Amino acid sequence: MKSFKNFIVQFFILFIIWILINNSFDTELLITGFVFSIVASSIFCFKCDVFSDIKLTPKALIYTILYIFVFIIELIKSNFDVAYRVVSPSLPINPGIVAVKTKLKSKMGRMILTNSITLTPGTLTVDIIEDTLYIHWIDVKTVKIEEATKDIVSHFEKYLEVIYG
Amino acid sequence: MYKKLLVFATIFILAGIFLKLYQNFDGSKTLNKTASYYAKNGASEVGSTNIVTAIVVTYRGFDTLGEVTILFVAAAIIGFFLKTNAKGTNRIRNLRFSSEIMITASKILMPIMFLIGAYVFVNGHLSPGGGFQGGAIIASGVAFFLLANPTLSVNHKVLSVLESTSGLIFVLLGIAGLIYGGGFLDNRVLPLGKFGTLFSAGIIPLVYSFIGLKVGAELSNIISSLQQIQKEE
Amino acid sequence: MKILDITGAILTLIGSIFIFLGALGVLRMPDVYNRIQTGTKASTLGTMLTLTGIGMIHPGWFGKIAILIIFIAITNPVSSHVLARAAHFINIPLTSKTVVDKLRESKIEEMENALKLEEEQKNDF
Amino acid sequence: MIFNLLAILLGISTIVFALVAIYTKKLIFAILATGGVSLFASILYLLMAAPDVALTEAAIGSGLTTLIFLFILNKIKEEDV
Repeated sequence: MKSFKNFIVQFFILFIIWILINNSFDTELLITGFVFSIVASSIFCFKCDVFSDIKLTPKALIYTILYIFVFIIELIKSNFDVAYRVVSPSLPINPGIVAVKTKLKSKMGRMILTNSITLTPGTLTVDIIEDTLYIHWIDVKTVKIEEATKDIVSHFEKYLEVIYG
Repeated sequence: MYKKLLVFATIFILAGIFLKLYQNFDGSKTLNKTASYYAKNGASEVGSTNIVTAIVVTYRGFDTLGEVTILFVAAAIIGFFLKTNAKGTNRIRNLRFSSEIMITASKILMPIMFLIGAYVFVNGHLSPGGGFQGGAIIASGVAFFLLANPTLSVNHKVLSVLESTSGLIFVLLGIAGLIYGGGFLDNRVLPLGKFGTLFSAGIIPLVYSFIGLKVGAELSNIISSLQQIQKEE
Repeated sequence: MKILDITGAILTLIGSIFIFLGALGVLRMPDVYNRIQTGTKASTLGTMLTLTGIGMIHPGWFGKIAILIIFIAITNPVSSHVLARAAHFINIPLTSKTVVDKLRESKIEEMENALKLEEEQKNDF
Repeated sequence: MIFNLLAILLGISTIVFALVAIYTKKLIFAILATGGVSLFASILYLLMAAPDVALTEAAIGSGLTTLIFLFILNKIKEEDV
């Protein structure tokens, strides 16, 4: 059952990508895309476990859209942060590597979490060991695990927890 | 000292030659005989939107067969030499495990890279691209997978079966052109179809798909044999 | 039609400015990790904005540009994470301004634990 | 005019990268510079209206060849030590 769900999700992702990249709805294209997607997803997703934790409920969908908005806002903020740090003559940095904890269990969710952390203001995931993330923070405010977790992780985690569990 | 002088003299002579060439250069305003034939008759004879593909696969199809053979021989030689060298030593290197994020990302991105490779070689007769480029994209997908999972290896048997089957089908399609069309690799075995759609230009999409599979399998074979020798040492 | 073109051009310009700031950051920052930080963020948003601008000028390429943006949003942070991890693995030093390095502390702790375990095993025999 | 300027700039950077690839002492820089030569050459091909060649150069020259060279460099280093 789980592998079937994996297969279906993978198939739809590939099929949508095929339509987007060809940019048309001709029957020939749909047929070839269907064949390619089925072949590719049966080769790669026969035993894979990437998409099995994804939740296909309306609430998860709403949270996905909300998450994308939050992410884009954070990305733009982080770029202005970078611009400020680079341009100001005194180079205001106070770097260090801190440890934070995550509650997420699914692999996909953890990947998206670390990617988001890398792209948000002043943080970069250096390593991940079990459920501890080691984060290079360009402006260290606290070295305590709980406070750093609250500062860096939680505003993404509360969305990802609903989507991936 | 003499050596340096010689180098400088050579550079100056070359510079003089190139300067002369540059002064006499005025880009050709008209196509020569062959090129103008291809440009005038390519679309109606072959039915391919991308004239480069028409030349590579149909007018000069035999050369393409030779290129694919060269690539095959290169892959075979690399595999051969690496295999004989690997036997003597059996020191085990402790490979570092790659991070969990990289593994997950490779699982997500691998199918997408393969799909894009397939897109490039299927659309060879409509847009820039074709078998060689698509095969290279597929092989870089395989390289990405091997970077993420250094302890795993690609199944060589599957690759060699894929490679030889697609090579065989490529030659068989050429012979079919000899029987049903006007010569080796003539593309009018299948109907030419409507100009500018996916199923057009006769057998060009089919031939390019098999070239793409063959090139992808060969390059992945090279990469995975290099990876394997790293692992075995 | 005209408005789309102008918006696209402005977006492309903003994207290039961000990429330029990222390059400046790579030049000015003191160590590898800070350089990776500035480089990744600026180049990700800069490339996305540039691509969106091109998509506005050529609306027919929308699909391909969407795929490129998704691809960049996944691959860019992953590659910078892997680079930073490898840099820490081969002990590239952090800058002297650094306040704390928990990862090194945890690694040292792990090593000490392993040594202790070894000694205990030796004592057992 | 702009087209010519861009082509000349790309050509100069190709030559600079090629010189770096020849004269640098570290092999890894040489390999990366070779990749850079391919990258700039592929943009130059694209400017000169040969997208097929540009695609091949970008995929094989600057992608796969660099990767294979790096694999081999890793192997050689292991044997030296």
